[in-house]
Amino acid sequence: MELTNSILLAVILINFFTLGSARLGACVRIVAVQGALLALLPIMVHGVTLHSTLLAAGAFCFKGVIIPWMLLRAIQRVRIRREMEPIVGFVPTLILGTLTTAGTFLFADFLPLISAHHEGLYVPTALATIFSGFLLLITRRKAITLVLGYLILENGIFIFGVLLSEALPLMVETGVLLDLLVGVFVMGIVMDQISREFSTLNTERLSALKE
Amino acid sequence: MLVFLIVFPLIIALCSLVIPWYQVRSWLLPIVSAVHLLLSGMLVLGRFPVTGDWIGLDALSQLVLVVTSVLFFGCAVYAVGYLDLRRDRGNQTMVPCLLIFLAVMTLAIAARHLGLLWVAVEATTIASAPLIYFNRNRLSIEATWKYLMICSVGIALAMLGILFIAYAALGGGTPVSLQFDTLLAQAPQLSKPWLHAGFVFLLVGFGTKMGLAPLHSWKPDAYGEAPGMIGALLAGGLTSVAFLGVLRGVQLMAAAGDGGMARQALLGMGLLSLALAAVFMVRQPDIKRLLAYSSVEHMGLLAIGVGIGGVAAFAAMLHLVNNALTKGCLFLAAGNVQRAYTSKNLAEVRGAIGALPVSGTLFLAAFLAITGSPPFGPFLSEFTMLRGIFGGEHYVIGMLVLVLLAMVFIGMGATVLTSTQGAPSATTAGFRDRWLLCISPLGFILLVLILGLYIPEPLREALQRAADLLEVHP
Amino acid sequence: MLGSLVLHLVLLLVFAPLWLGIIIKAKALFGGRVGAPLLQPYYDLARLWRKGFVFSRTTTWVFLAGPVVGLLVPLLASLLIPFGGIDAPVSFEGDLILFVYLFALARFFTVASALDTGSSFEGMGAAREVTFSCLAEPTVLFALLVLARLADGLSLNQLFGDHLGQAWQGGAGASLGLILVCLFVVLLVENSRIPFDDPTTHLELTMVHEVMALDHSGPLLGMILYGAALKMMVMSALLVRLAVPWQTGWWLTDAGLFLAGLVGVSLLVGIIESTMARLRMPRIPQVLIGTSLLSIFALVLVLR
Amino acid sequence: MTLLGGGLLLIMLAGVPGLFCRSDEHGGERFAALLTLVGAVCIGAAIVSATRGSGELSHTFAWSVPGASLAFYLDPLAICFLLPLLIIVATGAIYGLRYWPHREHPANGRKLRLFYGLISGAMILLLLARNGVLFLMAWEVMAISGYFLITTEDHQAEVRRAGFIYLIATHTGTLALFALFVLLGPSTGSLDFPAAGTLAATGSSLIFLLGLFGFGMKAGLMPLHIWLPGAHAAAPSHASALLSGVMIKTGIYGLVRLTSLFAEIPAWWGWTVLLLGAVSGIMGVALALAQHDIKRLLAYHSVENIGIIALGLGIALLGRSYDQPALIVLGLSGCLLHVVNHGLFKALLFLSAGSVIHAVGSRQIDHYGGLLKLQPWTGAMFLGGAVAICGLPPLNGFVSEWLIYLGSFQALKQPGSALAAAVLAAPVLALIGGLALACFVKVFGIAFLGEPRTTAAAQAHEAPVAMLAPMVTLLVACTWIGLLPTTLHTLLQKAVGTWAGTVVAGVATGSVAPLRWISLSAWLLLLLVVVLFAVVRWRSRTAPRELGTWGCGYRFPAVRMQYTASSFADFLIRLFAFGLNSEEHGRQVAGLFPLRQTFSSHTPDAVLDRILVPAFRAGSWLCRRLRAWFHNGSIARYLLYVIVTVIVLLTLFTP
Repeated sequence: MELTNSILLAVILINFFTLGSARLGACVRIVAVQGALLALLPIMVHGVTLHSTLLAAGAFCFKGVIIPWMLLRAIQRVRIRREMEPIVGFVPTLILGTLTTAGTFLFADFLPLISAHHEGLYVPTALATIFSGFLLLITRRKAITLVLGYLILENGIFIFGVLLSEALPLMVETGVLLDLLVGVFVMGIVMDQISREFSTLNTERLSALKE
Repeated sequence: MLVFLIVFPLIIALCSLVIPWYQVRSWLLPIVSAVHLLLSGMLVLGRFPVTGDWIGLDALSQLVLVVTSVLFFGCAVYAVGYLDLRRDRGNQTMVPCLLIFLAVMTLAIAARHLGLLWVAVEATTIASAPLIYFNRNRLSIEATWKYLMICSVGIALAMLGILFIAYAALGGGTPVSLQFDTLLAQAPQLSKPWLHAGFVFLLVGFGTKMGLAPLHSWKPDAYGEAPGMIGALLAGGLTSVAFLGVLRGVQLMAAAGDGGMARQALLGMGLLSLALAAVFMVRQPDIKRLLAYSSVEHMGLLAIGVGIGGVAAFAAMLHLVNNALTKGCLFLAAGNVQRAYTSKNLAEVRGAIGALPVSGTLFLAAFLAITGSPPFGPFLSEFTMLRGIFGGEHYVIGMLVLVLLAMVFIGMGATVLTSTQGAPSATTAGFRDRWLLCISPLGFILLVLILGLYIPEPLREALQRAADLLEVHP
Repeated sequence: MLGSLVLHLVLLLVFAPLWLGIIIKAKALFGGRVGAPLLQPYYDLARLWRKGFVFSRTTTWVFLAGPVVGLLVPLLASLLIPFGGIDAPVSFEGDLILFVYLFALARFFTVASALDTGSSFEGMGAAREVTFSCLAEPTVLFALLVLARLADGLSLNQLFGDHLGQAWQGGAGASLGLILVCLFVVLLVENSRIPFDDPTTHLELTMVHEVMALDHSGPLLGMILYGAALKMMVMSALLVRLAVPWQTGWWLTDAGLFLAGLVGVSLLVGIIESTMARLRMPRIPQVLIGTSLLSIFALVLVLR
Repeated sequence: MTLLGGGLLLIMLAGVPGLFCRSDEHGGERFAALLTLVGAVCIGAAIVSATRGSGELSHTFAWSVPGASLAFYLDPLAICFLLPLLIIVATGAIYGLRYWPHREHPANGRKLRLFYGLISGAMILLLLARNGVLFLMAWEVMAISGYFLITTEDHQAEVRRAGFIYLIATHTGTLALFALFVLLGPSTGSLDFPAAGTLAATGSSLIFLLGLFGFGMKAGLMPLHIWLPGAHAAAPSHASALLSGVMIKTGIYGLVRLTSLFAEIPAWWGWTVLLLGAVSGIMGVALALAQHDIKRLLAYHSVENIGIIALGLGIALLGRSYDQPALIVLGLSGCLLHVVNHGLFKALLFLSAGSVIHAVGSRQIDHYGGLLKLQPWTGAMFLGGAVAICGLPPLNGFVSEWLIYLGSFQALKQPGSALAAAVLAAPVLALIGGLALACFVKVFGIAFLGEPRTTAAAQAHEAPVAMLAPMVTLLVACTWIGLLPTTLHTLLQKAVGTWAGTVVAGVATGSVAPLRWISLSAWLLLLLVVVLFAVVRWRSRTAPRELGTWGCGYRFPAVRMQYTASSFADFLIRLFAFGLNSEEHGRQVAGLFPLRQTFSSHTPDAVLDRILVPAFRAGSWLCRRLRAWFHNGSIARYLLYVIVTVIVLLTLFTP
């Protein structure tokens, strides 16, 4: 349990890192690390079973390797600038991140956990990660950082999903991962198209459609 | 049978990738959708009763299935004419994507398992993204990007909601299953806080897809940039499917004895949608963005109907049908108008009836229909909904709805009438009304007209059964 | 009934021009002149009737309709009102409205025939005429309401019945006094007398009623003058009945009393014409609105 | 019933065959007119057979729409509205053959005839309907067809604007009626109208207010009249005749029908209607006086006449509140008869105005002049209409106003009670009458008398027979009611009975209002006038006509020196300056020898142009700012909305 909680705390720290970092490449890599860390969770929670191993392996592949690799490739290919280009500055984002994280810890107390999960920080971590993903989504300009935010959001959901992975059929889990992959994949294609149409992946430029 | 209904379009979609002939590929659409319509008609009429752990049809999904199928059939017929005009863009992406879209929509409608439902809805997002991007220009890619981003985030939240519900089962000490019937059966034992939070996430998730304000922000962009028929499918079909997802949540809450809370949430969001749509329609110079806001408005009405319950829920079911068909007509006619003027902005679009007698008239008629003018169908559903609202003694809400409807009428009327009436401005030579592009909207508006004058008994019963499903009392 | 009809018509048709003569005579006396003979209006009418017609190119048949209707309307209206103690030959519930609207009909055609000439002066007179009568009409109605409140029925005969005698002595005296004043003002306005209009002026810009008849000549002018005299007598008859609501029961004395009353009204008009100056045009509406307010006050008094 | 239904369908679908004719041919215009005529005759026959029998006709068919049934019911109240409708629809259809011939208007002729038929049919259906849903459907079909009639010439921006204002107004009214009918019926089951005099008045204030708004909007009661002037001016004349003569009366019908359903009537209903009637009457006619456009002027007179009708209705309502049968009988008879009368003479006026517009090509009164010589028949018809609308004997307008006057006088018999205040309707009516007279003398005098002011007016031609015959028919109908009002006596009596139930059983219209005397006086007046006129005419047959009008010393009188419509009304308008706010441009003339000067005055509508348009403009500016702020194009912002929604919902719905 101690180990699990330290992993979860590491996840939260990674959240803060992404919120505060100005380097795009670093962010992608650290998110990959976060994905890899999360891949450990199923085994930590449910022990080494076929189900949890498969889940861990899948998560590791997708979250830790394939998607970050795609993102890095995209960064290199389209030769975009390596900064995060925040709408809201880093310090305010960090403060907001701290506040929401604290808020999720408070909120999580309202949700009664079953006895097996009492010790863990699963729910607050999951929520904090989701909100960090959201924060990234609403405070950064670049299209690629949006994908990154989405990835963190999905990571948060994954943390929560782990709690249930035993109770739920494997098929749904696979579906989640697949959807994530396909989603990011389609986003990748679109980003590719965007980079052909526009010169950068800055979403600020993608605001011609407005009233 | 139901499996066939889902798999068959998928197979044809694969086939269409290898068929080399352009026209044949186009014609696959109406053929497949005709078969789909026929089969779903047979399914619904009860020749092949379907229940199952993973997929099945209850009254609600039967309704949505038929509506979606009819809408898709109309759009498929239209698509043949449309794709013929757009040989420059080709149909290699359009046809398979449309067929996949049909398949996954059917899957989402038929899903009896929340996980499966979620997967299917996410798949609809992905299948429709290339459709919105059909025009391949800067604006359409921006629209696609926004659509994809916002809907993906929304749907991720829906995932979280489903997980919460599963955890609620875990917390309630019952065996965890996301199979819907099982969930309903054990609803009273679910852990309340988790269930409530789950419902909120589900509502936000599917509500984003459905386009309830303030989650609707992708709609004007996506509907505005997609071709007319895609707009029709999204506004009439996909929103209904997403609404079905929301209704599943409401069913679950009602079964757990917390229907009131779910209703209040829906009512609040419905009113907000109606209000924001009414505000945003004022002086809207873009006819397709206008239609998008109209879609928001009607999603709001559906939510209000279900939120009030009783007669209003019945009316909401009827409105679902009417809204889908009328939106079909509106978007297809608007698509024709846009093609004729190569613009969808009021600055250029004037006097559409003069330039396109059939499409222009259809656009105007559908406008009257969608704003609830008798003798079209939406009048009946809106009127019945008002009966429900006033009958439940929600006088303030009733008056508010009426005021907002008036505002919507003014806002929408200003744009639609300016675009259709008067002397036509210069149009691109060569585009005239052609029957393949007019027959579907004409069919839709006739259906809506018939629904306004005559509601067949089987339909009434089906609507009633669907509404009753929302009223589960443990 | 037939007898009273004949009596009414005879009284009206024979005596109507006389009152104009009396007014002219009174003004002459006040001005220190001998003045025209009392019967001068009769001579004028006879002379005009014998003349030929002359029309402007612009006119149409409407030009004739004005004098025709203007002559007939007072004649018909006279049948609805009592002449002093002599009951009206035609009387029914609600005839008071008919009475008012008959005069409106006359006004319509008089004004139309003025406009028929295309002359801007006659247009000016027409515009003033309709304006002033618009404002006078509510006053008349308020007065009738006061009377109707005091009477049992809604016919002029009942409104101007002998109950007015008690009413003067009873609580309604103040109201009756007020409406008497109001109706007198209306009489002056409607019959184009000083201070509202000057029938003898020769400056077209300041005239109201006379200017409308500028292009009428010969028999048509005669009809207009005669019609005006009839109208004057009909309206004076109401005033007389209102002021002196007593009757003897024998028709001859009643008729005498009535005629004496009319002489009184004519003299009063003559005196006013001799002693007052003409009001400025913009003042006239103010006076009329003032009388309306007075009559409202009278109504409030009786409704109280 | 077969006759009724058949006639209804014939009229409703009269314009449909034309759709299948080529647009460059006749467009099926004669066929449409024929169908309309046959339909009108059928319905007329059905009415006659119904009145011969019990006087009522009732059929109900099931209808598979929630709350709806095909409940038809023909009663005397409906007949009062149907009679003028049929006459106007039929005459208008014939008039349209030459006024709007297809070969001159190939672009919009078919549309006009289609919606002319639809609106007529819908109005008939509306009058027969006894079910909320059926009523609303007919109502809205009528309203929307009306919109298309108004926008017949939709290539003109002004017409589109008028049409849009109409559409907004009518739809807003319809929405109020939605609520009205919802509240009127049970929340489930059929929405058939309850039987007359059965609803309790307690808690029905909202219903009445909704009805007043919805129906008043259609009728054009004063603050709600905003759509009316523009709309009636924009439509082709025979369509205006239909709109003004019949369509706005459906609003009155709605109010009359609605109030008939209640067992007792709170007094404030009657006072409200009375007050609105007075405001509409006076302001309507004052605004009419200030108009230069003949059709706008006629349209404002519709507002005025609706005011008179509302005065009658108000008196009848007060009669019911205070339990005074005489007030009920007189007020409602006057109201209903004025509905008939106004329909007839307003249609007559619109048709003859149409004939003038057709001949001169302008709607500005100041462009006319001297038309009576060029259009003797049209002029005579207009004169007839003018006399009727001013409520002058011997025509029909007098009879109905007379009934309303008597009704208000009846209130005098209740000293000490608040009811006595209802007598104020009489002076109000008198003021309205005086102003209306001024207004119509102005129109008739300026347009038809004097000299032509423009070359177009000098070259005007008389209308063809197909246009004159309908006008003559209408004038005959007006004269008929004026001379023989007793023929409508039974119908009015029965209609009042349907409205007020047994309260009025003992009071016959004839006993409180001797219509026979009115008839006699009218005959006498007409006879004497005709005789004297003939004499004078005969004596003056050889009179010289060479000279012009005396110019009062001016050496070269010119046609432009004639009094114009504006100058004629100027004096009166100044008196109403507080309510009209006329705008004047170019008043000052400087110096002894001024250069060329222009002067124009314009009277905007008190409610529409002064209040509503600025309010709407500000509202729409606000809405657009809000939209631009909300949809600023940034995806981050959109996602922010999502997360805010989540947070709000979570805080609201989880403990």
